[in-house]
Amino acid sequence: MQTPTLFALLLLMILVAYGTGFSRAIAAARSSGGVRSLASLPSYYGVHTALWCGLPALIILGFWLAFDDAIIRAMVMGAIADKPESISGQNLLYAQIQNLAAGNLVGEMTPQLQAAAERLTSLRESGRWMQTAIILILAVGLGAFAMLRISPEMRARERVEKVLRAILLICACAAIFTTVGILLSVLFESLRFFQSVPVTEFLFGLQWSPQMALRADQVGSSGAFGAVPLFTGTLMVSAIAMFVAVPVGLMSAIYLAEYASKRVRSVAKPLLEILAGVPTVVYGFFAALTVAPFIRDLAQSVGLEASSESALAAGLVMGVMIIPFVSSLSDDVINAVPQSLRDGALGLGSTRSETVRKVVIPAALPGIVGGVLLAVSRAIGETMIVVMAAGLAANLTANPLESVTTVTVQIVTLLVGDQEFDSPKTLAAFALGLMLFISTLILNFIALHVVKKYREQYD
Amino acid sequence: MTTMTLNAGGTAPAQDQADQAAESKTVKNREANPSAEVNETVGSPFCDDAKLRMRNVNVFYGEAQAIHDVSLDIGRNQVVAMIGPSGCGKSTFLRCLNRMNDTIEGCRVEGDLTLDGDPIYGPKVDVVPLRARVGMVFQKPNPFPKSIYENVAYGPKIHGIASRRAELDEIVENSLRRAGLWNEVKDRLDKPGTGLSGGQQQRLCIARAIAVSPEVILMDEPCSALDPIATARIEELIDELRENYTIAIVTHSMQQAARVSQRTAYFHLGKLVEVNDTETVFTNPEHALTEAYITGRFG
Amino acid sequence: MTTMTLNAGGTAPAQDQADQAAESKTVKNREANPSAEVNETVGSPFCDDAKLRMRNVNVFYGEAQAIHDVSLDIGRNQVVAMIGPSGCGKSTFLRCLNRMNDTIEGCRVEGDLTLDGDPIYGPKVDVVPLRARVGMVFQKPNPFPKSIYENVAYGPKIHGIASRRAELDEIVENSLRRAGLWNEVKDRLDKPGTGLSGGQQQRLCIARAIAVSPEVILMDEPCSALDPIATARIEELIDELRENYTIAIVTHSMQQAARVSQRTAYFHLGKLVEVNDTETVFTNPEHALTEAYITGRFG
Amino acid sequence: MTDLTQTQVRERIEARLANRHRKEKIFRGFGIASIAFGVLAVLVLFTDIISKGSSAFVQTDIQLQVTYDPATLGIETVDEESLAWANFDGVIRNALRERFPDVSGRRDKRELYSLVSSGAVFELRERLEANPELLGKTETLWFNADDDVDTYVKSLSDSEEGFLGRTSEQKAEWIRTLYASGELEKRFNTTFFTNGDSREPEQAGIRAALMGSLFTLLVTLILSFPIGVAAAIYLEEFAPKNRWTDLIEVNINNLAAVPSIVFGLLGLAIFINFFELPRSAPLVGGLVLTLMTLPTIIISSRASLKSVPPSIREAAMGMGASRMQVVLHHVLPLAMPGMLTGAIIGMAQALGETAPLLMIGMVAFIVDVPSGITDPSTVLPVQIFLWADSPERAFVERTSAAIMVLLAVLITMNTCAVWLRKKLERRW
Amino acid sequence: ARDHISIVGSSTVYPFTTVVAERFSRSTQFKTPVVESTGTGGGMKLFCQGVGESTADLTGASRRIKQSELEMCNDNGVDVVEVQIGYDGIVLANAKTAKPFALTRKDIFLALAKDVPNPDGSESLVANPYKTWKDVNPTLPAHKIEVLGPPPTSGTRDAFVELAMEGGCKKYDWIAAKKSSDKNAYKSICHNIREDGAYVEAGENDNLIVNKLAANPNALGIFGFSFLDQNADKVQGSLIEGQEPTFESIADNSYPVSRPLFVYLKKAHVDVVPGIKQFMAEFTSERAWGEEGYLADKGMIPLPTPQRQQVATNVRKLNALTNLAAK
Ligand SMILES: Nc1ncnc2c1ncn2[C@@H]1O[C@H](COP(=O)(O)OP(=O)(O)OP(=O)(O)O)[C@@H](O)[C@H]1O
Ligand SMILES: Nc1ncnc2c1ncn2[C@@H]1O[C@H](COP(=O)(O)OP(=O)(O)OP(=O)(O)O)[C@@H](O)[C@H]1O
Ligand SMILES: [Mg+2]
Ligand SMILES: [Mg+2]
Ligand SMILES: O=P([O-])([O-])[O-]
Repeated sequence: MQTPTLFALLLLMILVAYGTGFSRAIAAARSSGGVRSLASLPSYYGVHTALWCGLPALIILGFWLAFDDAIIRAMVMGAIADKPESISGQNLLYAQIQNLAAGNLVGEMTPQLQAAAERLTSLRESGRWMQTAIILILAVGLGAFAMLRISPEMRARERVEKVLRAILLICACAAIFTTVGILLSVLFESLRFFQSVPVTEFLFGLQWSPQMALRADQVGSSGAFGAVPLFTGTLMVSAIAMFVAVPVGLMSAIYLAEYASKRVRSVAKPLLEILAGVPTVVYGFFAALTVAPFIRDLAQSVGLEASSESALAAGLVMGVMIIPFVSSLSDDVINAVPQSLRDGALGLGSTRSETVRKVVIPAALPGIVGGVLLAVSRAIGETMIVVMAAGLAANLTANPLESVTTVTVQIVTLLVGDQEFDSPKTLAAFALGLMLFISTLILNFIALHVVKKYREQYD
Repeated sequence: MTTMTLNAGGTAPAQDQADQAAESKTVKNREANPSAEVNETVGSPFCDDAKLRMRNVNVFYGEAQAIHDVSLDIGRNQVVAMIGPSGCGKSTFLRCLNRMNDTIEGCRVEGDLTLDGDPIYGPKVDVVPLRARVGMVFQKPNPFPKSIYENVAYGPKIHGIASRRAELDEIVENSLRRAGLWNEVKDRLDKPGTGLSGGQQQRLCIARAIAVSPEVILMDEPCSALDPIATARIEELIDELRENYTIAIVTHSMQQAARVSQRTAYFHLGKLVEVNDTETVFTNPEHALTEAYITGRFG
Repeated sequence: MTTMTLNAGGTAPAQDQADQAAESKTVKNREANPSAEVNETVGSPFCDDAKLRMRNVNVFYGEAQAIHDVSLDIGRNQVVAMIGPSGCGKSTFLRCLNRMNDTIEGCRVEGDLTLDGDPIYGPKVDVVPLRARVGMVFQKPNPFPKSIYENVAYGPKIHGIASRRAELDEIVENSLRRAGLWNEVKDRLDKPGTGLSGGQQQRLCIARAIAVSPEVILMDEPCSALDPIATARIEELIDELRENYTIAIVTHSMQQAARVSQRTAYFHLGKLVEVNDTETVFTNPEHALTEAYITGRFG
Repeated sequence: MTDLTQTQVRERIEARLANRHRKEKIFRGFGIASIAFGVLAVLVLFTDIISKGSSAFVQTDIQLQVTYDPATLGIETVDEESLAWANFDGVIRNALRERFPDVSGRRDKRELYSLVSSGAVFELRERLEANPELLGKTETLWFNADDDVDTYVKSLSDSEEGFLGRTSEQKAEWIRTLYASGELEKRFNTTFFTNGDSREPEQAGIRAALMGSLFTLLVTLILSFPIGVAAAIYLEEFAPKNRWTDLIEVNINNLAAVPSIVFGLLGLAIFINFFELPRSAPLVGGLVLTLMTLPTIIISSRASLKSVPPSIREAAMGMGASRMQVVLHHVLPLAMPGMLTGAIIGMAQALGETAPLLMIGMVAFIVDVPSGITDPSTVLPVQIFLWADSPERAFVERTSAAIMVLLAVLITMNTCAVWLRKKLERRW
Repeated sequence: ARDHISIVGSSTVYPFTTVVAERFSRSTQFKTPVVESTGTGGGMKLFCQGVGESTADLTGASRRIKQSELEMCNDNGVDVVEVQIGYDGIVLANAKTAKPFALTRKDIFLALAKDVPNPDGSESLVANPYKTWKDVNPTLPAHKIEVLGPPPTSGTRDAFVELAMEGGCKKYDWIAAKKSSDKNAYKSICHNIREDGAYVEAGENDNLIVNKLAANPNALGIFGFSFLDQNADKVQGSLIEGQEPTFESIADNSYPVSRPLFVYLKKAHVDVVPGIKQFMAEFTSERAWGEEGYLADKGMIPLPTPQRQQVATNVRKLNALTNLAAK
């Protein structure tokens, strides 16, 4: 049976298991004095049975799908007498066999290949049969097992909830695993980078110019890897963006939640949310071709020196992009503040704005901070707008009219540009990633403590 | 329900009768409903030196009408008690007086209401000074999720009543003392007001309301969570306040109404049945419904 | 404050005295504090056929101790009233009995508590059936933001009490009737429970609690927002329930305590001062503090 | 109060009133201005995109009288093998030469042939393959014109001159002739919606990228929303509150700040190199985007879980509901609007992301429309990115048109979520 | 098993491989190759990872493979067949609204190098003092020097540096002399681009540069010839050494700044992935890469005819590249 069909069948069986578990529980209850005599609701018995029926089968199916190719491959290759020594040679041979089995004739055909391809086909066939059989037997068997064990004393709810909780825990761990994965994927390259560039130079160096030799014969420039200008650039662009996004976003949220009529709110909020989904290329073009020249001309008209790419242009446009992060999330949490608190403040004669500023916002602070943090994060992570509107030159400057670059931009250009995987130039991307990770971690710790300190729990 | 007129006991729909019979076993005679239709308020709803003047007030929650054509005056430096069975519209009526009903979606208020002759409702009315003049203690205590100090200092701060910190401290202490809470919280002024016990929260809300010295204070069951002594403290406070302030108080305790108020208004199913001197109401009620209520025959 | 032991009136710190003097003008003699130290509960805290058994209970909110070494039994099919000044720890104590204190951050409970001999606290105790057995009506009415029907039906649904819709309808109607709310809400069962008046919400919460027929019902001032008739309805309900259930009720109304309870416990500043037959407590209190409280001399 | 009389208080309140009202007005004004600013930004972006992209929805077609001449084609019968090397180019060329008989010279002929899209040949082949009886017959057909022709024709309506670009004056003359005689016509550009990518602008379509985006988003949505909500619930409702939970919280917030390309690196390492999933597949793209959007969803879900008042949890717990029931029955419904907001924003981000996809091979030229989550495919933003980087002038309008398609997807997606959110929202 | 060809590599070669891929798939029964644009280096990394269906079959490069990359390939068992497919011209252009520039490579060097020979004529270096083009060469306009170009991570920039800058740099005999004596110094003089704002690193989106130029008549931009070809209404190419960048001048090598483009083929895959041979045959057919082929239409400058023939034979024979010197 094909996997999707099997999957659908399994789903069906899970449903059936639920139904039988449910009705068996009811039956058991009837013999022992009503539903109340059950330790849990009948539906929990249903879910319990369904879990027994579906969960192990699904897990096994998952493992099967993950490993069956490797096993079949080992079996096919094992049967070939004179296979190449090297892994890559074997890879190729197997690819060829696969293609043969799929009916794509490439290269010359030997009887040996022919036999292997046939073996592959038959193994796959029988594998599928086995898979179907095992999964179905497992599902039916365990489902029946669980069903037979249904008794009024069984605490089905607790069992189900334990499983649910375990699933929740696993989901929560996804974030941890991601972090570990990210750390692992940048750590080793970073260490290699720090072997050629001293940490101190990286951390405190004021010049960033990754013009490392690209070719063995191109000894030319040596490159400078001082990350300070990148971090100041990141800081400046993000700060400008937040300067736009936080007031605009927060005020929009407040207006939507506290002042606007329902109709205005139901139109304006989704409209603002679109801003988060406009592709960054669009913002980039807009920033580079409309905003940046405008700023330059404006600055020049008041006698300021301004370049055509400026941190200001990128920051402003980026700020527009992240408005919804602040506005929508804040709007939700502001809306969730109980009306009784507003009543309390209004009843004392506060104006609406005072109510909002002094009572509602403090009560909604954790959520608002969450939104702002997300917005900052997005600002730090954005590349396209900066590349297009602020340039790529790492200037150590405090002047927003000059062009700057950010850490993320450098990471991206280093990773997608012409690279060599041993040269510090490319490795620098990983070091930057690590540094960024650590610095945002520190910032987040600070944010957490600030929020904890100011958190006002209502009710 | 709100549109139903009260009939003489015998004509109430049979179903209702059955219901109420089921609900009540010990309270006998509740269906021996005094034969009375509430068409007009009996007693003396009006007075000469009225601080608050309400005429033909109707309040609707969406479709449902919660207050039916109520007219009432509240005199200067008077304490008016509002009594009536649960759900009869006391809170709703009270909330009209400082326009707190504005915050409830779908709530609509009709009628003429004036404070010192100035209209309360109206496009040009500024609710901010109105609410500063007409303070309110809500039925459910709703302290801000701030420190106890901040809770009380909130009003004076936003209105700029205290110019210096010391003044503010004084107001806070004074208000808490008058609400009979100072001793219990003086060591934990910086702790959240939400961490107080139910009765403490209620007194905190009273302290918060009097901290801005409003001219009129609306109290919605201010002593419901208080022990007798604390209740006495609040009643004493009300007495004290009456010298300068006008007070409307909702209470379920007839005794309390009798103790603190000069006039008593009896509400029933959204209608103002009777208003009279407290004395009169409790000793010699004019309306049969009032009598039934105060003698405990009708809920 | 919580660690302070009560001294004879004269030795109270001067500042306190001054404060209280300021707070109280009418309630005289409040500082004529009965000379008594609360070291041990007087009266008869224990009983033979105890449904709930509490021994040496201490409760802390963070650093502050709210309950000091309280031991008490609540007998089967008994109504125990808990009285005491606001903030003395009644709610806190009540919430220990079905572990609702678990939900408060920083709240720590010590001591032995058992229900029918089974421990209430303990690593292996499942709070879910515990709370199904020990129902609670909170001090502040907290209906779910769902329809009135859903509010009452929720408990029976999750406990599988009703298997069919008709059964559920019946339970809902019955509970609402018993709480004296049916007539007022029968036409709006699908409207949100949060749109009810204060007293209606309170009755809704009572109806919600009795809908699951718990063995023990903890009621924290269940009648605080109710008019006398509704109160009578609830008291009647309590009487009715007592036949099968065990009830602990917190109240500020001495009269109510006297009316509904068999035993009365008097709390003071986190300590259980006296427990006795209700009769005895109100006619012949053993402890000076109790006497002072019920005669209205001490808050 | 002892020393402040009521009148004094009244005076002080009055004194500040005007000021406070001014502040209130200003505050409100800021609110309106903020919203206006945001909405204006949306409108500006929209008008900009629409004004640039709407012209891509029409396409210049050219009418030719083609003869399926076996001699020109070099085939006798219509079968797969002969079609493979049949000279359809010749057929088109003949048709053009017949239309303009006096064109001679290599260069001019080349110019002439370039009037028709190079895709015409394949259309012709498909047509003959489907109708073998046409062999030897003549018929009049419409073909896509070349992109240069298209650009020129479209620019004619803007100005007298028109934008010649690479078009020679002579070719422009032919185009004008054909246009005047109705043999050149602007028609609705169906190609754009039915084709995959192509290097010939007139043949390029959005279908493959659109399907790719839908598959990718499907994977992302199916994984990230439940996982994100589940993680948030665990952390907010079940996890013990201690330093570890703090660490996890910080850690999740931090993940939101990880540059998206790093997620690409991670995806490459885990899904492609370790699990050996195929490159360029929506499955892997969806997984990577899931990792990327998870923090957004978790953070917003936690924020909205936090904002559910504790009294509701208490009430349910007091009824004997288990923690899980409290969450599922009471907390989750109340927190759902906020969670949906997180999903809206997270998915919007996922829909517009390119950088991480580069690492897993989705920044690619893909012609065939994917039919499943393991087929090679690209996504809308990548298509936009690639077209924006193409030299051909005609891709400029297609870039904007693709952006319009992306926005349409975004708006459709949001509308569903917003509708749901509105249904679930309530204030208590 | 993978049944489509997988191509990675340079974004510069991408437009050309994709056309071929498309034509190839439409005229044969094979599936359309999947062409990723990963940059030359990134492509090399993927390409040289090893053999097997999870690795790429071909990679495009806008420069020749490096020795180190070739070694990596060989270490992983990858035999590489080199296919030079044509040239790409790199142009310096400005807005059509401004006057065209006529530059020499020396001007370019002086305007853009980090350190330049001392203007007083002594054989020493000074930090680039030139602010306007007029400072560099009195015949040029007095505009501020502002050149938008690719970042150091780009292959285009490398080529530009090597061909234009170094070309100008070599004009100074004393610097040229260093090439044999002190190669490092020579390279660092000739290859380092100034970082004081005159050279603006503008990313790799050439369309953006074109548009920025149109908005800023004083600026010059560096990008590939095909973009000039397509945007003739907006920008014009500067003359370098008197040569206008046109198809013909680049093809006959009279325009000095052009670089070779390559495709590298994984020999071992030829018999494994269907269609590779046919694809390469299409690529090296006259209708594709010939002088009038469709690649030329797309802006690729074809190789001279003899070289084309040679490369085509090489491809057919699948001669693996073993060492780079043999060019
Ligand atoms: N969440 C909390 N955090 C800190 N302290 C608390 C908290 N809840 C109650 N307290 C304190 O514990 C003491 C006992 O409170 P409790 O609520 O038990 O009083 P109570 O007897 O119910 O009073 P009332 O009659 O006013 O409801 C009070 O001093 C109160 O301020
Ligand atoms: N927000 C609301 N939406 C709809 N109906 C409401 C709302 N608030 C109150 N009501 C209804 O209006 C009527 C009057 O309510 P109100 O709160 O004024 O009663 P009350 O007299 O204060 O009662 P209680 O003594 O119980 O507080 C009741 O029937 C109540 O159910
Ligand atoms: Mg009320
Ligand atoms: Mg309490
Ligand atoms: O993508 P490139 O390597 O050609 O710059």
